[in-house]
Amino acid sequence: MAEKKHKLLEVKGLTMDFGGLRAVDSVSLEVHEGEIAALIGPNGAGKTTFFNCVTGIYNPTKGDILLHPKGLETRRLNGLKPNKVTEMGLARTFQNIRLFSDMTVLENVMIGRHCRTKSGIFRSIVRGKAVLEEEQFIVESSYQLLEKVGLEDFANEFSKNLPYGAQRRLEIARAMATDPFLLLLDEPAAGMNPQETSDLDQLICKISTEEQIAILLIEHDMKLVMNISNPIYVMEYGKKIAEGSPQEIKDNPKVIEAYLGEEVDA
Amino acid sequence: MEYFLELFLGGTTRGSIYALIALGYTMVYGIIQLINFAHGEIYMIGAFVALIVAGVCTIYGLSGVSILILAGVIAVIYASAYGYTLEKIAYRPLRGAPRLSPLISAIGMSIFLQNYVLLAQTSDFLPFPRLIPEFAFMEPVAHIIGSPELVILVTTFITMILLTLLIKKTKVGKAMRATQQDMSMARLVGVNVDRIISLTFVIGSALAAIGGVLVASYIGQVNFYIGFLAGVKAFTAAVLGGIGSIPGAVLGGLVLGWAESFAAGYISSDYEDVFTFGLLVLILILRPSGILGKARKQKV
Amino acid sequence: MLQDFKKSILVSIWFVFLTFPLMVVRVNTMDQVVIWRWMNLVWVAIGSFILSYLWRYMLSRKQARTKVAEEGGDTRTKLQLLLEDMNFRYKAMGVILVLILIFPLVFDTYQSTIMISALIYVVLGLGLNISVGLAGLLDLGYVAFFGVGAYTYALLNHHFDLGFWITLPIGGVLGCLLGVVLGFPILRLRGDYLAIVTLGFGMIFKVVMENWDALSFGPSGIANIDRPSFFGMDLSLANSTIYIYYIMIAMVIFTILITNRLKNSRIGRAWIALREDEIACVAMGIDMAKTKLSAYALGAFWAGMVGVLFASKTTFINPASFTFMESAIILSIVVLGGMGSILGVILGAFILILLPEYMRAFSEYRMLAFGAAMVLMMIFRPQGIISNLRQTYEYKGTKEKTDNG
Amino acid sequence: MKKLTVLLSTLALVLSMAVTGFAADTIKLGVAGPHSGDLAPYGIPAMKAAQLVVKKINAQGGVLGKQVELLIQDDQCKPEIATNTATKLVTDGADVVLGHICSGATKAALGIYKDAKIPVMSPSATNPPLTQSGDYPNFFRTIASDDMQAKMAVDFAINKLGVKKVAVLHDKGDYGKGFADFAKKYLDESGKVEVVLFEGITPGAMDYSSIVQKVRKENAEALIFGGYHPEASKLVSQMKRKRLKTVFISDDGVKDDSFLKVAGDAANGAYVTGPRDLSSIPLNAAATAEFKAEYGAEPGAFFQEGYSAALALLNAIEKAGSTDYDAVTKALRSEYVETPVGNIKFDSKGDAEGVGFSVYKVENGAFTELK
Repeated sequence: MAEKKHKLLEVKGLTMDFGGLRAVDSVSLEVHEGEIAALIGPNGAGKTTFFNCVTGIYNPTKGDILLHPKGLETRRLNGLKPNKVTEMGLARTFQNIRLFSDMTVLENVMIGRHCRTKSGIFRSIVRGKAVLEEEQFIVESSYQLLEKVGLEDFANEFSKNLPYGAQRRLEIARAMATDPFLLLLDEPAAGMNPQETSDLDQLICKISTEEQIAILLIEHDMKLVMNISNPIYVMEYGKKIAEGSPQEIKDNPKVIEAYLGEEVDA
Repeated sequence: MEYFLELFLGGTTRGSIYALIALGYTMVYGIIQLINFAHGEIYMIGAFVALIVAGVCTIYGLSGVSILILAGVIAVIYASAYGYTLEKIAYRPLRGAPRLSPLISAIGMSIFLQNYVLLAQTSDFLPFPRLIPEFAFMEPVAHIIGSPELVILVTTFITMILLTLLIKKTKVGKAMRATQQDMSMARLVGVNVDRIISLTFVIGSALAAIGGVLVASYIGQVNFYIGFLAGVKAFTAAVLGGIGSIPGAVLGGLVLGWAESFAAGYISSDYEDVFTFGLLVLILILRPSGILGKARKQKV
Repeated sequence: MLQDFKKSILVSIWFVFLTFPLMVVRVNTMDQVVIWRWMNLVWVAIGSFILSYLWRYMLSRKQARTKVAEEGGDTRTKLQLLLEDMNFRYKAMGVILVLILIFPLVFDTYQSTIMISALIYVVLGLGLNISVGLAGLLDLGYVAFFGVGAYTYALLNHHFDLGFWITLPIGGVLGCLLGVVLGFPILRLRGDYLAIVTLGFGMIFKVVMENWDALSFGPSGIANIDRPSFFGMDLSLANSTIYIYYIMIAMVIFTILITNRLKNSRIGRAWIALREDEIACVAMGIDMAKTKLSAYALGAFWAGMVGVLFASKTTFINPASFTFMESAIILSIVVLGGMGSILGVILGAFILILLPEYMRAFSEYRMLAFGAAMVLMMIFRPQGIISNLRQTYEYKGTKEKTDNG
Repeated sequence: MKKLTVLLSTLALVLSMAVTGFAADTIKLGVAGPHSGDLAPYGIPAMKAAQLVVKKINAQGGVLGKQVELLIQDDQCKPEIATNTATKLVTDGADVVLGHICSGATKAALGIYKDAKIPVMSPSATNPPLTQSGDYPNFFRTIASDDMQAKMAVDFAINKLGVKKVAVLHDKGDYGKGFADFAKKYLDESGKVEVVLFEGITPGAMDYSSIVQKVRKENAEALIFGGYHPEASKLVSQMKRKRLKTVFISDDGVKDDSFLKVAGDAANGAYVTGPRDLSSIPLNAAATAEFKAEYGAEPGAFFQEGYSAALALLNAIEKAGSTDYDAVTKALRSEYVETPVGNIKFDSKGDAEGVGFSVYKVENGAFTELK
């Protein structure tokens, strides 16, 4: 890590209990501008729960989630509804794909534009010039996003008819449509073949550099993680056990133990 | 004090019937997350079949308790058969469909079954023979609790114990619990999930039929529409207690029975159904998982 | 072949067993008579045998269709392709509009009355379509909003002599308000809980109207409600019917126009997204509470409006008109027509309301057929008679970078 | 496209002419009531009565030398459908209408007949405001109204039974609550009786044990119930179960054989009001005999009233010498007619003079009229 960049997301001592079960145990983590950070760990380590806390789906038991948008004041995300979190500029994808399956690919992305547009009920009924222009803007900008992830040819297909890898990319495009400055990707490469994974690899890098969006990803595919991310955080049994550059992580005995103790494909 | 006791026992009787029907809702919901809207109709069909059997038997000269048992057994068999068929026709083809589909199918089935009985039989109320004998030993307290109420309470109690044993102690019960917790996992370890689902419908329907026969012989009349309101109330009971939870259904049924009984007794029966649904809304707002239900962690 | 035959025989035997007590035996315990209707058994046997063949055939067709869809093929029917053809649509609309406009001039008052009933259900169906079809919020107590509209007009007319035209928007707004008020506590409920609670609300409405004499005149209802006046003139029955007919046509067109615009707007997309996946929907920055409430309230709005018209048409209302069965009929209109599809709902309303009216002889079987149709539709054609027409978008598709800041 | 439009509209025109019809010179008697659905048992007997009357009169040469034609329409007892059927009858040119059966449906339909100037006579709509409000000058009925029934039940309870504490219950329905409201009013007015309980019960509820216990707690000596027989039989059975000695008094909706069958023993000792027993009137017996000859069964509810209404309407046309509205209504109000419910004419409000109620007691599984 060279110079100190602007800190975008700061999580301090995040703890989440479900009944008696402590799924996440005082985990702290930071994401800076321009970074592709990764959160890794064996199955059931609490990574997705961590994501759900950050994005407002769960309200954490303890800890602080602070968002520092550039040029705006810091906001504490604890207890905010998911849509508020998204409005603040933090978008996400899901581990088990959650697309709107009976909508077309384009429409899926258009939904992402919802929180950045504002036509209300009455204006939609009257359908004045401003509304029509906004509609057209939604369509155009959504289509451009499809071009970016390489799905423009499928724009009018139903999203449920897309191949698996394309569905994952569509989720990313949809999340980007909300104009985030930080993107949380939950296992974007799960279920992909090596070719698709390497395409994804490039896509993530492109988003990071070209769009100036910082990325925090959960991933099992170690090759992908080691290739593109820095820093890397490792979780096990709800606790953070290591953090650092890919090299540091590779050499960390705790990490090796955690992974060897669990499964080999990691 | 006596008045309180009267209302309490009246509420318990009514509540235990709700509980019997609510068990069917809760078991089905626990396994396939479906409100089986047609469950109330199964209860009605149970009562109707019992009425027909009892009627035929009386005319051909059988007597008393033997009819009750015969009618009860045949009603249970038929209700189970209807429950089984219902699942096969209306719900199985819709597994994996969007959530609204099986629900609408269930509402359709409920309307269909009501009108099927209406057309095949009659819209009139039919007299149900009073099969439950009046016990002499109950006479001193008959104004507080009569023999039929006693029979209802005892039968319900025994049924519930049997059900608990079935679920807790047998292999089938274990498979049912496994399926309830995680259907795909249960399938992996070799549970025939389709069969377990069918079985759940069969058991639920049998319980509803027992309820139907008890109520019919207590109240003395049956028509095609009795299932609708009973079904809605029992579902409310299941939600109150925590849907998916078996002790919850029993508790929910009793709570609802008491609530209705005391509301009618101490306040007014003008707004009886308003109390019931008010209670439901209140519970759903304050404690969406019900009294005994566990909050299901939504998988994201 | 033999396999199928065996299966059907088994199905047939099973149904004979199943329907035996209810279809065959009819007992009269008082007069000590049992009537055995053995012929019914034969019909059941033959019927279920044939139906089981049909059932398998339909299932295999459905599977074939899903397979085509999975392979990315086009599963749209010819009818649907025709309907998506804009040219055809305009022509067809023109013809239909002319037919509709001359209808009351050609047919007698009775025919117009029936048509008004059907049109009332068209509006109800379109209203419910917003919450059920688009937003996926199953509402089983929709009739309560209809009742609110009807009572609004009846009471305002009775006490303050307010006219139809003033009350029309009031009815809509009150329906809408009730939608919001009822909507609040149930926002957090999931689909099936919502269904049972709304069912409860529908029943509560009826019970309150029956008991709150001071407000609603109880079960005896309110009579002598004024028909809509025509620029201050009272019309004869025949003329008034024609007048109401045209009001109703205007209302239907108005409803279609607005629901169509809403459906294809930012709000409409949010509703559909909500129906498809709640969690993904909020993660996309959509305010779930606001979206749900707006769908629920807008659906209620139409019911309230058309309730006013209903009261002015029948001139008498009592709580008995607002039962669960009414909600179920409106729901079946939406389901049969095609959830989310405006054209489908209109067609559904005409079929379900006009068919029984012209086939009075079979009216006993009406509800039976409704129930069966709801089940069969869900299994074989969940998209309804006419599935939702897809909107097409135009885009330039430049590869150049835009500043979407 | 244009051709198609022209073709269709021509077709529509032809059809509509066929519907409105080639008006033959007949007297048209409309009959409306529930002929399908669960309330059909209340509507079909009156319809059959009209058929029998018309058949007989036509055989005797008709009315004013014209044959009488029946126009039968089903309203399922629903107000919204009743307006449709009324419109249908009006457009089909009915001269007079026998119907409707249910009070709600009648109220909804009456406005339409009023505008079209058609006299309407119901054999069964007992709701008091139908005649007493004065809103419907075209309405007549061959049955007494609910308030008379309630008055009779109350008088009976006070004078014959001598009770001091009365509970009043109803089924929250149009008919039942109307009856209960009047009963309470008359009880209060009498000053001799305390109404200890006034409540609605929910039809279709699983049981009424709480309300029965409440009746016991209030020490009511009599229970006056407004409603129909299914709830009534549930109430009396549960009262018997709970060993209540409270006397059960109810209305015409309970005076039905089903009440006796379903309630069984528990019905014994109950009192109900109902139209006076008219079997001693010769015409009444004759009508019953006619029905039995034609259909081989006992006539059902409102048969005699329906028969009377049909006779009264056709007689008025005959006496008026035309189907003119004013002449016919005048004839109805001035000319006595011999019917199965007695020798009747109608008062200025439309109620038949000379029909009334009696109190019946259930004894040994049968209704016995108390003189």
